[in-house]
Amino acid sequence: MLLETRALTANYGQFRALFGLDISVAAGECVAIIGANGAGKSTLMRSITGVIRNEAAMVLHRGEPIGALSSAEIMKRGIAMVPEGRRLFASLSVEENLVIGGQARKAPGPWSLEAVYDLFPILRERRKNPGTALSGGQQQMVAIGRALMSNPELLLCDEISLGLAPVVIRDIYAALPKVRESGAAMVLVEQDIGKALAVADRVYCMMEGRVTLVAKTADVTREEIHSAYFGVAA
Amino acid sequence: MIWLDTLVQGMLLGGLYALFAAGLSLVFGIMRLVNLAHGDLIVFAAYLVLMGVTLLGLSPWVAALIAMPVMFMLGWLLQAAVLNRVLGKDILPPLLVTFGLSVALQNGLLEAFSADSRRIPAGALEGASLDLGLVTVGVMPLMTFASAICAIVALNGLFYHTALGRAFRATSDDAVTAGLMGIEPKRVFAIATGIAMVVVTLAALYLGMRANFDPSIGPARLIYAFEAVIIGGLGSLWGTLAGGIIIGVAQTAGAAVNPEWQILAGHIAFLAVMLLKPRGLFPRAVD
Amino acid sequence: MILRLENVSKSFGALKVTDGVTVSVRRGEALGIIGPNGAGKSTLFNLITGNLLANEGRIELLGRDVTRAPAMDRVRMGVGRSFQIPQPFEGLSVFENLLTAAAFGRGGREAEMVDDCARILEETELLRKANVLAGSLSLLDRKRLELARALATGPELLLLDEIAGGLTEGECKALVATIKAIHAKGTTIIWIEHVLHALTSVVERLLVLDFGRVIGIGAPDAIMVSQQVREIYLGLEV
Amino acid sequence: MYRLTTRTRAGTATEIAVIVLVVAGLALPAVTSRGVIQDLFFILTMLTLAQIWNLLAGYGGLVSVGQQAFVGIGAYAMFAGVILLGWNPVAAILLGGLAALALAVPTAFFAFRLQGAYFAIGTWVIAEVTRLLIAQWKALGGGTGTSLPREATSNIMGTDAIRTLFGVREAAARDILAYWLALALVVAVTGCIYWLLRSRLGLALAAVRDNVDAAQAVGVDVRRLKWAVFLIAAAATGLTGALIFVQTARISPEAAFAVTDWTAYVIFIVVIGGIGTIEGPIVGVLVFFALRSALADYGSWYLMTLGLAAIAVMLFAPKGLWGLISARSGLHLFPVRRRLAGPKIEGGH
Repeated sequence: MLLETRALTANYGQFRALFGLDISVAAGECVAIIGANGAGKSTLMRSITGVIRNEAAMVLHRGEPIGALSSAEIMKRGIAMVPEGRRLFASLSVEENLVIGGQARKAPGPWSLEAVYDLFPILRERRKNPGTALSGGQQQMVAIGRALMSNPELLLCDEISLGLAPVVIRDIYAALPKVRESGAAMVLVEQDIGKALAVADRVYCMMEGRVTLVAKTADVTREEIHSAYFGVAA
Repeated sequence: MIWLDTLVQGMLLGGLYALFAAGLSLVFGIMRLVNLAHGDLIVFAAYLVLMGVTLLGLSPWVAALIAMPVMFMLGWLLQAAVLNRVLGKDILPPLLVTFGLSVALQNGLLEAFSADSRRIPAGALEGASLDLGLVTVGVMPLMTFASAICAIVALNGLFYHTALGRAFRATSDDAVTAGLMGIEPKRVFAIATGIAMVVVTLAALYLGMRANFDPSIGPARLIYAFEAVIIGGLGSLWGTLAGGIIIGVAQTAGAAVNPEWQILAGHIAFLAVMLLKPRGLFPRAVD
Repeated sequence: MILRLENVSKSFGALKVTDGVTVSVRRGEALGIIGPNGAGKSTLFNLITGNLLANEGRIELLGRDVTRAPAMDRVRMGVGRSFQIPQPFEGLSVFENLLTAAAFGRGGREAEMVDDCARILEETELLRKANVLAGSLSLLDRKRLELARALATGPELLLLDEIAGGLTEGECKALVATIKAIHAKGTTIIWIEHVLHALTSVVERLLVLDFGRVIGIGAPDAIMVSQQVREIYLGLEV
Repeated sequence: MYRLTTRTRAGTATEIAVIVLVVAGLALPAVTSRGVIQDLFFILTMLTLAQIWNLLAGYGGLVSVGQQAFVGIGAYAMFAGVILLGWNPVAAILLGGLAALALAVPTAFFAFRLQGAYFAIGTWVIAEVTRLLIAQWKALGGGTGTSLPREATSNIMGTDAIRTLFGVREAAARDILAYWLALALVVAVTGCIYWLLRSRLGLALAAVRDNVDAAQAVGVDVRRLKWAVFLIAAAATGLTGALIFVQTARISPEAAFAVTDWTAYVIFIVVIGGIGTIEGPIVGVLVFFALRSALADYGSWYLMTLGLAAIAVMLFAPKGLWGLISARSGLHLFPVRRRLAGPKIEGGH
């Protein structure tokens, strides 16, 4: 298994946000994690990437415990993240934002500055702009490109459609199949269920810090999702 | 033409203050660390250079060159072993730790070197001057100013055109996201403090060659440096130079009116800028 | 009308997070607000409480224009709020948290507030833990404390921000019962919540917010089956 | 049915102990040497400054490094009262408090515009400006300073009575008087802070310290609170400064506005002892004095040790020595916690 969590718990002080999560992602697989605000999806992402540190054995990368490592160490193992809210570096230009994504991990692979510009041509035109001067959709493209620059084995995308207009979301999702073709496994954390299910192989639904549904996207029904998502029958 | 002379001398003095402040500006800009020991570290470096000159018989320039890597290591260690552990949202722990370091350094130097005034011998450069027609300027102040410009150009080059500089800026913007890019913020901070100590050594060289120094003068130098950094705005090195020049010109102008008003005029200029622009002249857009 | 928002807008730079919101709330009513993450729900609360000031529009509280009034004044006029992420005064005990809210929210002397605080603690099932440090409370108790502290300010209008999120089903039920009891005594409630089954069991009207705009308001049953809500939440084309 | 109480056994014991200590302290000059009285004067005034800074930073979140401004202005105002107005030095101490209060208004107006580190540096610069302006005041000795005139020091109210009471010389009598005043001041300042923390203001301070947003949401006026704390602290610091220089009877801008003496050491005392508690500064000042006594023969080593001790405490025991003690023992000598007593409460009877 490329990535696994085993009985993963997370707390903010006394506040318990995750209650023993078991989630797995195989190499090359695309997994969607859906759930309402406050379900614990972002906390899960932060735990996997070392922003929140856990017990070592709670997160495994290719069977090795990584739960206690720092973000930087985890990233160097080939796990890249597109963080919620994009979080571009305001003092860096678009191009610098992209370059810094691949600066610490030099791994062979399909992604380079040129490849990212080919994926999102608009960024080539705006490459000298400060990252934060772009529109929300373009910023999201930079955030995705920045994560790809390290040629990750696993790409985590936290709420990439959040706060974007539907037409922009469509453009961004249109790029995801190309990312999958390059061989990276993906985890999509989403509130926009329809978009996520269209891309993913499997789906986890979370509610209030727990997994309420695990299924292959091909098999799952709308009613199952509705009840797992809201906690009430449709 | 007296006012022109005042202006030029003030700007040159500002160069010295900018040199004092450049390292502070770097550290403050990257990790918001208020280093109250910065002035004492300059004095410490001045003694280090002086020891190279008196004990090893080196020229001040060579002595400073040798002191630089030593100071880099000390800065790196200080950050890695002590300051990284107290950085956080609360400004009190780093403030207190650097205050403690300041007092310890001052008194340690006092024990080691006594309270006597010392000076780094600069040979023929001392008192040499250059006639530029309208004004006459000292060679030493001119070299100080040039060194300040060089230091700022070099730091800016590092900051804006290298991978390390990119990491500095990214960490300063958002340390958590920088971690997601494979950057260890604590390592970056240690390197930044190391580099700041190299600049401190350069500042110490001029401090020691231009005037007498003793273990107690650090805090006064620190306050000018802080004023320059704050006037300039967080994270702007050219702003720091501008801040240094404003303080320098204000001091020289104040002294021209009444010699006793020199220092006062500099502080008043700082207060005036803060009243008008509480975030400095060239603040960053995002903070 | 206890609260009236007229064409209220708020922008952060180019981003409009509240876009021409107009809504009135009757005294004694319970109104629920739903919408996806980033829809501007908490911003709307901050505009009502005065933690943020509106760029456009007008906010009336008890018939008085408070559009530009500071947060403190609105608390004293009777707006109590809970925070989405519980923000207790961690260094104070549960009782002291309430005492602070009572003493400053109503502007009275501490000694006069003791019985009131004790009553609120009893209602919110916190009485047993009155002298426990707030920092050591469990999530459920933190949520209860959010509610209790808001009540201690003596609100006529109570704003609840995702107070049921993160609780187990049993805990959630207990909290809902408490909120129902408070509502039954005549306190006006506006409640933002993602845990819909909790919300719909209390409120009389639901307001749906998306991209800062009101896209629906009405009876919960009607709103829940509406196509818009399904599209927004589930992205399913029905 | 329900009662609010702040009373604890330890608190009552402390109150009794304080009364006993104060009475003993008043009688002490009868049995000790002048050197001990001078040492005690030093300890008490440093403790007063430490309690005040603790109120400012530990409770009010106002990390000022410019408190020497108020020590200095208080001392100079006292000197002005004596030299220019012919006041008795003891009466002129009050002038010191007033002057510090007056200086605090523009200082707060300026410094409250600044945040965090800028606030700290801003207060320091204002202290420097005050020092440089005072150094221009030629009637009070300008940059070199001046001494209290002999006729003023020999005439301080009460010294004659003390001379006859204890049979000491005039200079010793002056030290005893200063010591008594310091004792009164430290009790008054600590008592006021204790009372403040047990009043509504104490709740507001704790609330703001824990969470500013939530404090505003329950109606606390954060701005007014900060002003109140800053002004109270300034006035008390001014009184202390004036008293310190009544005892030394000699003043200069460097001594009166010394950042190390009146701010750095004071901060060390508070932090080593434990910030945010009344007990902390008391423990801190004892450590400070013990270090000073133990290393007195080794010149500046004691200051170096003090600086390093402050660093060590911040790294390994950020809540200070008293923090360690009270975490182990649960002891609070100055309880400020309001407990609800009544039925159904855990531990409430």
